[in-house]
Amino acid sequence: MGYQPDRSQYPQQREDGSLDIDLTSGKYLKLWQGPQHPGITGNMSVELTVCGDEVVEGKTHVGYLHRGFEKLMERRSFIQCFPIVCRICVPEPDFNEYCYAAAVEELAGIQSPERADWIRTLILEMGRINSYLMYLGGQAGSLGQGVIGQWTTYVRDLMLDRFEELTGARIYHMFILPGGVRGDLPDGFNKRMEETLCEIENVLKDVYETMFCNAVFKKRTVGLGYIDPELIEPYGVTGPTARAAGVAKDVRKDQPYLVYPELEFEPVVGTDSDVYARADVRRRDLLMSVDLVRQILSKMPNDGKLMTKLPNVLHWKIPRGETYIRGECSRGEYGYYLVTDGSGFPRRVNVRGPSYTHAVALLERLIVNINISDVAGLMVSLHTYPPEIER
Amino acid sequence: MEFEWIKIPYSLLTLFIVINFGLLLTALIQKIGARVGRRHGIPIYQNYIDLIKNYAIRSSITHGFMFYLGPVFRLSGGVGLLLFVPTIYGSEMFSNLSFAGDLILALYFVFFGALGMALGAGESGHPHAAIGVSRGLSQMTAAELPFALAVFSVALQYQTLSVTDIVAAQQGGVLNWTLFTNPFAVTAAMFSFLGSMMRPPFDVVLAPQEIPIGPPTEYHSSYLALMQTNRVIFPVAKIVIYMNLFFGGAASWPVFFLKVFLIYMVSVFVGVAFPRFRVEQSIRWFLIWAMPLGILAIVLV
Amino acid sequence: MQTLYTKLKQLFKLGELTEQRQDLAFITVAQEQLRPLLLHLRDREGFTHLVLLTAVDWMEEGQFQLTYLLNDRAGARDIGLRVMLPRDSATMDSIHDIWPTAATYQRELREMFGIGFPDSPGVNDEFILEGWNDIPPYRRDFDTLKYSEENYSHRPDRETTDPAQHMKQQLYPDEG
Amino acid sequence: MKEELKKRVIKGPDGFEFEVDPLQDYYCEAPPTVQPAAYQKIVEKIFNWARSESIWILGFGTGCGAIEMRPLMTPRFDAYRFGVQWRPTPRQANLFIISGYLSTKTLKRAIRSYEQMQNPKYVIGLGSCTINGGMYWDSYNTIKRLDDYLPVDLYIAGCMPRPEALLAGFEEMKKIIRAGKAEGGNLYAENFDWYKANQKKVIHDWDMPEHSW
Repeated sequence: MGYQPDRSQYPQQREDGSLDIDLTSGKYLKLWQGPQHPGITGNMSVELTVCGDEVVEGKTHVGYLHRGFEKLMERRSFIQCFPIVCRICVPEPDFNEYCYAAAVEELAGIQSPERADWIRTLILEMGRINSYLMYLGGQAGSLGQGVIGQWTTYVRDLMLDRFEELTGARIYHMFILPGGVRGDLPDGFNKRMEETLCEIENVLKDVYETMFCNAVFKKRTVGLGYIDPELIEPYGVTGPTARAAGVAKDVRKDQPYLVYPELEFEPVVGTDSDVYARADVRRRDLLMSVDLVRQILSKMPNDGKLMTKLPNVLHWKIPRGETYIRGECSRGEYGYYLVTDGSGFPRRVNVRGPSYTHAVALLERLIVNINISDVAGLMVSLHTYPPEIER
Repeated sequence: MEFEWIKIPYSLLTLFIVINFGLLLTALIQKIGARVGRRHGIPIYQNYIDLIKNYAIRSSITHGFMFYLGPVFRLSGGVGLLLFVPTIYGSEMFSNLSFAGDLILALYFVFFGALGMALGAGESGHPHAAIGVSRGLSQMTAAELPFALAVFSVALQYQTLSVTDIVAAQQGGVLNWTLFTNPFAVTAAMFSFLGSMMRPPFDVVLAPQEIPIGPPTEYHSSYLALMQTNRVIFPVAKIVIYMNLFFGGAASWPVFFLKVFLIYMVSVFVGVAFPRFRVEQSIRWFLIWAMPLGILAIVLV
Repeated sequence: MQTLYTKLKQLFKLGELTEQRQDLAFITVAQEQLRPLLLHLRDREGFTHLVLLTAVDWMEEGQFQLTYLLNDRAGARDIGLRVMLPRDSATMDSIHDIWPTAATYQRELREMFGIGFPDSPGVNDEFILEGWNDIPPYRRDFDTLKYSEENYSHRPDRETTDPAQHMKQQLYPDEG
Repeated sequence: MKEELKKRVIKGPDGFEFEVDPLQDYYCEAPPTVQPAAYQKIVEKIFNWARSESIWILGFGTGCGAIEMRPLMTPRFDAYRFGVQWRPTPRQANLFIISGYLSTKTLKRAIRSYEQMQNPKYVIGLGSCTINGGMYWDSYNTIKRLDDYLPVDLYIAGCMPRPEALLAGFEEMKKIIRAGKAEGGNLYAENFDWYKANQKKVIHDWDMPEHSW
């Protein structure tokens, strides 16, 4: 087994492969981080077995947020599914809407209008900025640097304002529906967007100086949570976590969707594959998203249709078929696997969240041998959102 | 020396002033921290309300005898520290119970509260509390070393163990302060000061994201209120020692308020912008940076 | 995709090919062919990334469909392998030694569909549900509405409307 | 029941053998009791005022509503101004915000967290899904009415409620506390058996102490 972590300093393995840990000996301690724990991303928990200050074994427990979306969608018609898909992932809900809409369009043979594609791309990039801002605050906060979270949440609020004027909602936008998008850009949107982007860049400069140039931050994060580039493929690692390891995995470039072929960008790649490199990749990716939003707003066609005419959605039946739609969200590859059977309801929807592999298999692999103090920092650096693990 | 009974009400008066000052000061410090994060922060009187609220909680549960004593020890550590050093130099009213060897006693009291807390928190049985205690004690030991060295250096310099005498020796102009006569000792002591103020980068003991929130995890209602009271007294009392030893003491209340505030701000300046060290990193930091300075200070004296 | 299919066809016994998109195709594979095929695809054809592993319940046909979706990043193409299992007593070989992350997927499938994966590490541990006492919830014959009505108390004055009826009343109240 | 939760005999380091029952809380055997208010009305009034002006929230994001908690504590909304703060441990918290749907798995943890809070304690149900199930009304894994399981003082409707709604909710909560009507902790103690019966109806594997506080 080449995928096992280095356990040479640790207890012997028993015959059946489990670790020989005798809790009653007093040498080991079981420690639960979460679900009620401020260092946990969202509502999940990690069961740590510690020896002194070192983690011997970690086990991820999820399911605290399970609502059974995939089951609920099987008894909702295609249009009824649309408002609930965004609830699967809270901090970046738009990818659910896009992937679902694109999957339905592909199976039903609908083409969304060009301008709608531009607006979709715009929304996705805006959502990415939000998600990264949230991450930067969380990463600094997990190491005790609370002020970064204050600054980034402040600009994130500005970005939410732009979302609000575009879609009418702060968190759940319900804007990208099968066939197109729900509305057009409001008047003066470009100008206000530009102001917001400038403010974000300003704050990011401050963040760079106080966070990335900070000696203590470097000391805590450099070398922590190293992911061997060879582990990327076996563990299904995607997104910035993979890019920080030097693998230029970016769905936007590899298998471009929407209008990404018309935009100019290069995937951000890091080298060191530790927590610091991941944070830095995300910061640079955020700056790239700011640039992409500018490109989108300047290259977008000025008018055009926003919606394709749909059949009567109350009696909308889609022929039998299956497809998989993916997109590059801020955490990695986000995808929807949709199976239809000719009826008015989806046969099966499966959501592939990047956290699914990151937070369970990869985290359990990385968490061995690190200090208790670093668990929160490591977990945040994988940028996991539990709702997309359990749906 | 004859004991004067009038000193007791006088000391209580000092205590009263310091508690109120501490409550307002900590709120002000929080507000300054919030300002850095572009917020308004808590109202300046918020600490009073929190205190009343915590005393007003109706139920409280215990985890055993030491669990009660933990906060009591902690508070007596803070109060004791304050009472045995002169708060205002040259004032009969506010010299408290200081005596010839009070410097040694003060050093002891700095540690006393933490030890009591460790016993109490250990009794609470919460693993986070136990981890916090072990982190806290190890970090504190490392942080106290340079401080102790600096104190010895100062004691050698002035050839006395009485805080009052040390302050007296620093009178007569800013340049007489230990800060300028023995800068190495002061630097070493200020490093240790950063370590003991429970602010980043040395707040791994509380560390809400790692072991929420360390030793006080299980403390609630009145116990917590006791600890809150201590949390406002102890930093001020500690700063009083620093002020007396290194910054020329204070001859009146306004000077006292100003100096305490400014010394507190040192830890705030560092604290707002830094993440926290891991415990073994912070110990290494103290041993590498602060310890040699302390030894150098002793050698030079 | 067609070329890959013909190439694979010479080596393995394959079922039908469905070309969904230019870069996405689904191939039906027999249960015992899956493992060599996966290894071949991973090591020879560059499909190194296991995107997802999930199941579809074709209750009417008495079958589970397992879908192994693989991605070849350099070639920018995806391939989905469909394995049909009999619905009662469904078990499948574990592939956690090819992709360690597959163990998580198999744990979920075990819990949500009741498909057995002997040898997969920790496959019988609870993953998402806790204290579940009904048939696995993602199976088609599990009725979530009925379960929720039986187990949870609903607020009495909550109204539920059928969307088709409701829209009809809203938009065309005159038509009967 | 899990292996580690069963009664077992343990041999201590000194060779002494003793039996351990992990499901027993050795310090709190009695169920929660009704805690009377202060005898003097005026004292209780002052206390209520202090409680209303110093609300400490338990930092437990149980559902998607937790995403709006961060903006709540940061520059735009800054709930610290109103005496609202976060506490990471249930022992020190007064207010439990159930931020959205509760799956049965989380309900179990929420109950334990709630019982560990000290009287007086308050609960705010956030979002439509705590009121009647909301979007997840037909889900097999989420509860539909929060007030069957925990005494709720206030609901904030919406999916999801904006931070402004939360701030308004805090103001409303303060009014309730000041009026002395926020006695959720006592209500829970009075109807303890009813609440327990409801909780056990949905939590099928009850592998925790009967009450933990």
